[in-house]
Amino acid sequence: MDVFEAIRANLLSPAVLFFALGIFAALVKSDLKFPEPLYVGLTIYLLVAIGFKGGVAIAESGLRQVWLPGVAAMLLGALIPVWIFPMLRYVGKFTAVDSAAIAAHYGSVSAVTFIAATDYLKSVNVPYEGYATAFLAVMESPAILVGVVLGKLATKKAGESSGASLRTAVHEAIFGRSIFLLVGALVVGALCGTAGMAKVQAFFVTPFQGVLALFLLEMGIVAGRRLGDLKKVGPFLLGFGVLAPLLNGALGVYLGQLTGLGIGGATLLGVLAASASYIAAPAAIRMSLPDANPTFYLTASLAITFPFNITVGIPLYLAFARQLFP
Amino acid sequence: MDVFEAIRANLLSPAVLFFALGIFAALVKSDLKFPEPLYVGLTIYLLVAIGFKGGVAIAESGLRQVWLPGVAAMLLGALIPVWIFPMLRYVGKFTAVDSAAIAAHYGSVSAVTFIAATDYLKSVNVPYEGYATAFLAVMESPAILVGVVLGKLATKKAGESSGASLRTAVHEAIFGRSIFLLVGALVVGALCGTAGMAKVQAFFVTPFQGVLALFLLEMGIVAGRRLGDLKKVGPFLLGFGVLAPLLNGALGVYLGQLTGLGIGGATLLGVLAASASYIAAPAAIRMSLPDANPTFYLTASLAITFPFNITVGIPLYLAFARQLFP
Amino acid sequence: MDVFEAIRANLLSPAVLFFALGIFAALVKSDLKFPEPLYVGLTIYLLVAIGFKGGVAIAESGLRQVWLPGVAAMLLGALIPVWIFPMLRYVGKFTAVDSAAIAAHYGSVSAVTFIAATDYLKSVNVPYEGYATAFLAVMESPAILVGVVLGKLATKKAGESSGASLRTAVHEAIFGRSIFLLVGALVVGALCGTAGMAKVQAFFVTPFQGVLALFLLEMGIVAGRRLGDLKKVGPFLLGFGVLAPLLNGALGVYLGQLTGLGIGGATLLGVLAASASYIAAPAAIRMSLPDANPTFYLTASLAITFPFNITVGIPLYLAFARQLFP
Amino acid sequence: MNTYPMKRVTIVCEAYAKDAVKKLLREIGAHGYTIFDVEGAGSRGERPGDIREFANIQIEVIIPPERAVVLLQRLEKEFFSRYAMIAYDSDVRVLRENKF
Amino acid sequence: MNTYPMKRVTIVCEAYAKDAVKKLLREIGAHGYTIFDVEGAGSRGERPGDIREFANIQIEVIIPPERAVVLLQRLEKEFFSRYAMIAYDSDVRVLRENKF
Amino acid sequence: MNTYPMKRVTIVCEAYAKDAVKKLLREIGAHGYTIFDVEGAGSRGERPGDIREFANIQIEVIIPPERAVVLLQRLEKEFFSRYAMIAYDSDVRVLRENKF
Ligand SMILES: Nc1ncnc2c1ncn2[C@@H]1O[C@H](COP(=O)(O)O)[C@@H](O)[C@H]1O
Ligand SMILES: Nc1ncnc2c1ncn2[C@@H]1O[C@H](COP(=O)(O)O)[C@@H](O)[C@H]1O
Ligand SMILES: Nc1ncnc2c1ncn2[C@@H]1O[C@H](COP(=O)(O)O)[C@@H](O)[C@H]1O
Ligand code: NA
Ligand code: NA
Ligand code: NA
Repeated sequence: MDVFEAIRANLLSPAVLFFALGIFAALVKSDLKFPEPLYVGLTIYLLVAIGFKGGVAIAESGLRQVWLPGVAAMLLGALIPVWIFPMLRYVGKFTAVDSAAIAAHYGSVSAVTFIAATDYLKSVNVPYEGYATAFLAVMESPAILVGVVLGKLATKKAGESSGASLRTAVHEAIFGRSIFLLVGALVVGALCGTAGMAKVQAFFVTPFQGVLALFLLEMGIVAGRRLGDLKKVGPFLLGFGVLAPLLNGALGVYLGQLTGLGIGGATLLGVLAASASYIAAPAAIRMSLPDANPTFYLTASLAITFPFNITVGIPLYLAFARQLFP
Repeated sequence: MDVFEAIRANLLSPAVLFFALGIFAALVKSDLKFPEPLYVGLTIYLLVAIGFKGGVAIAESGLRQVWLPGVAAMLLGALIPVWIFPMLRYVGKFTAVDSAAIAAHYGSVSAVTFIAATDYLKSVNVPYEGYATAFLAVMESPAILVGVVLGKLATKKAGESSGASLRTAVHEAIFGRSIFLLVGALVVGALCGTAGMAKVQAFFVTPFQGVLALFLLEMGIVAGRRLGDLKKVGPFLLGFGVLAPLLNGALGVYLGQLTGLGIGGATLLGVLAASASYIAAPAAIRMSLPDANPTFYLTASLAITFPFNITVGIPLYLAFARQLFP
Repeated sequence: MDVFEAIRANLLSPAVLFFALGIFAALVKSDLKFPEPLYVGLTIYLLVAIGFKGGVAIAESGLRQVWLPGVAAMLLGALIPVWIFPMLRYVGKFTAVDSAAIAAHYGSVSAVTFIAATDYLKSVNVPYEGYATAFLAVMESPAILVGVVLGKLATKKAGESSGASLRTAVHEAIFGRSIFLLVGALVVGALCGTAGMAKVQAFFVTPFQGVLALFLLEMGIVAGRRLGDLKKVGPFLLGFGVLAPLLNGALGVYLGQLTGLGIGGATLLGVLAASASYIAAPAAIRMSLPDANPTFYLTASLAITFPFNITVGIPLYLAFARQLFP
Repeated sequence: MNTYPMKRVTIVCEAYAKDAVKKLLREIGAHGYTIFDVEGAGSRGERPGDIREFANIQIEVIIPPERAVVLLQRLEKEFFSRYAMIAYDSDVRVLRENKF
Repeated sequence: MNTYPMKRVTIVCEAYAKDAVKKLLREIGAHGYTIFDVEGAGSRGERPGDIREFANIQIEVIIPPERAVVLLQRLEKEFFSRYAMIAYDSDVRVLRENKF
Repeated sequence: MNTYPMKRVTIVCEAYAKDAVKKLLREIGAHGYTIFDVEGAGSRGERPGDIREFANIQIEVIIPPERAVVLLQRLEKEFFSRYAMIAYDSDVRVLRENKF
């Protein structure tokens, strides 16, 4: 199946179609709106479900296979900001603190993008390592911390006051809602293993894809609302929002193969590298780098990179993985 | 199975019993109350699920069978106000704008009543055309627009100012929450067909009847709260709230048979004609005919016609269909 | 399987692990928080599901087997406050109204504890009478009323004004959210029996254990937040919060055996006796005994007895039942 | 355009006091009220408003000055000792004097 | 620290009036607004806010006194007869005069 | 019945500023606060409050006039440039002077 065919298939999946429907709803100013508690509820469900499944997978496969690619994923997340920061600062001419903030978002990951990717792999019958969720878990925080440090150094230099202390950042990056749920559910899953899974499967696994589709409808509305900001952020960030994921995605896939993952796992690592956080990072950054302009990082990750990955990116990373693997 | 037997069976279904429980809760002033976000969440789920299912059904059966009864349904919805308006205006002695507002509600449809009807048909093993949801989708708006136009003309005549422009009405009638979700999910379902259904079935289909039962509990509370307004609206509207559905229901069933639907489909078209909107119409009417008194149309559709259809009406329309079909 | 083994098994169930995760979230001050509507939604789901299941079970087994243990359960609930009140008043030196308030909570029951117990019995393959839910239903109110009466008498004696009338208490104890949902769903279930169950099973039964696990995550957060109050309530209440359940639990199991229940049913009656209400009772008590200090009864039932029962209590009551039964 | 002086009495309290306060408002003859679900903290500790047991509400009532006095007095006498609650009033101006 | 006098206009109304009120605020040149979901009761009966059809909102706008007058006048003329609504204003002091 | 003059300081801001503002309130010695989830619009654009990233809150604090000044000054100095925020104060009267 060639790339375009693959993309078409992806675009016709319920999840992506509902995402498109949501964007359309925002564009035509429909009064359709998910109440915030519903959004939070769906987020909690998705994070707990994916974390729990991953934990059970780890319990089955054992840590021995997980640690090497896991460490690699962690390093990748921590290093992505290191090339993104100067690029934005010196090529894109963003302020230091804005560059640091955006870098944090692209080094960190989007759980929903990851989930959509697993959904896609299932639908094209590409098997993947169930424990890949562990990579999602370990990649969320490091980049945020790196980004905050970069931002602090910069602002220190500029002698500005530095907003909420680094401690806030660390706390938020480790105990913040999304990362906490994901890691927590992962540990719970690892502790109760398949026996526990048997009990909760009917809630956390069976209806999962449907819930994802409904959630992407809401994500479409949210992303659609931000489309208006695209003109505010300028052409550079627009290009960046598409090229950065491609580059990071390729890096991720490659690293996945190096560390012994299969096609599915490598694709997922690519997706993680390519994705930009819009839950954990914005919260941590807004609180610890309040001087960074949210319009830049939220628009880039939510209105550019997220839709790009959901629609076109994911199939591309898989295609690239197919190339890499003999 | 005779009519009374059929009604008894319907009254003992979980959905209807929970609806009754809700009314009881309101009557005894229990503090039981669904938080609004939960109500919205359940509505979204039901509309998306029913729309998606219908879309998949259309993808399977093809538009060729759908269009004729579809157009008929649309016309029926648009014409019902034309006989209801004068009846309320000249027999019921309602003001022109109130008559127009109520007419809009009875020409439009209640998705929940339709869903309860499909639930009932399943339980009595009467097959129905899956694409019938398309009729639900096309019947929601036309009557609202007709009603608003009638109301505008009337108020214009009377030289009153005319509130939010007709444009508001059109926009609300097409992009309003409920109609948008229904049509949107229908299109999504039609686009991804059975392949997509396989993915989301466990969420949108399997638990559907249970969710409906829970939702009807809330609907019972809401309807029960309005029972107090029954005395405010007067005997005429009480009678109207029961007779109008019977008449429209018969019309619908008959039209269904004419346009080649089976017993199940004809019954559903009857249910649609008989049902009165209480989500899409109130929103559109309140905004475009603000001078109409909400107590009249909300009480009629929510506290009289809705309970009547849910309990007694649906079995009656099926019984009538059974008579019609040889 | 010995007791410690049994406790270990319970501690490793998803439900209990998620509960622990929730407590941890509160301790580390994670910003993880379930929005109130989600909490309410989950509560409604759990109460309706458990009530409905119980009702269907009654429809199957018939009232003849239920009434004797049912009456016993009711009496037990009503009498527990009668020994708890003086104990708190004269040994614990609490004010009369505080003693009465706490007594009401321990005589009443915790639906979630009961549900967790059924979950545990399933996982250790101990069968139980499905209609046991009826005991849950009949035990919720009596103790509350007894407690309120005790409180009124006391405050009357002391000549203080007596807050909202006893009528409020009765109304709240009978039509209050939780009890109303439980009894209502029980009746609905009893009326539509297995036929109705077939329709809604996929929503009310299949995903039930998973929902419970998610809900216990939230309960953990809530309980965790109250841990800070432990020092406020003093050592006596701490000890009481652990010993009272053990004593009441033993009483319950014993009474269960006397009235002809099996090991499972007796265990559940023990769990009910041991559990302390934290939904129905606080509401009724706060409104009808406003002079009682909520910190005492909420902390005792929510931060001491609830966690104790969920983790260690339930296996103990089963172990005790195993002793009793030949 | 004439506007008329009224008092806005604001009551912040635990959700359990809701019915009791509503009853009081009826008794002193208020024509209406507005209720907000809020979060808060005070001498009775944090009220995160996460579950009903710790929920918190704010009630705002527009009433004529003389009634406002009665309302505050009764709140002080009958409610302050019992419930987590604060109350205060401020001056507002309305358009329809006899609506309130 | 200088503070400047402004008016806070408070509008409590059924949720369906939201867009119309927002439009009005744009027309009179308000620079912003804050909206609360509320429950309430008044001459148009209880608005439990359980479902959208009976939902209730409070809108607060900080504007210069002269604009406040215009706003209240138009509310009285165009809205009071149509919607469940009350409106009143009160005095506040802000820090950034020309932000409002 | 004696009532005592107090200031009510109202802060409307993005939800992310919540902890920082709470910290500030502790520092200036406020005895309590009340927080509302709100929707709004201002110079920083619309805050539909649909997801946490764009959530909006209103914080109301009753404090003695002298503290109110300090609070507003620090808000202006430390917060206005950083966060989507407005702040204003108004006069209220309370019953228990030393509760605030
Ligand atoms: N100084 C204050 N400013 C604003 N709100 C307050 C203040 N003190 C108390 N409150 C509110 O009133 C509720 C009850 O107060 P308390 O009885 O002091 O716990 C608190 O939960 C807050 O929502
Ligand atoms: N006296 C009052 N004090 C506070 N809020 C009020 C008052 N009267 C009405 N309201 C609010 O304004 C809304 C509409 O009022 P009405 O048009 O009188 O029904 C009500 O639902 C209440 O939320
Ligand atoms: N003139 C105003 N009246 C009422 N609320 C306002 C006003 N201006 C701003 N706000 C509120 O303050 C928040 C932040 O304002 P801003 O920093 O101007 O975006 C907005 O989201 C509104 O909720
Ligand atoms: Na990334
Ligand atoms: Na109709
Ligand atoms: Na008990």
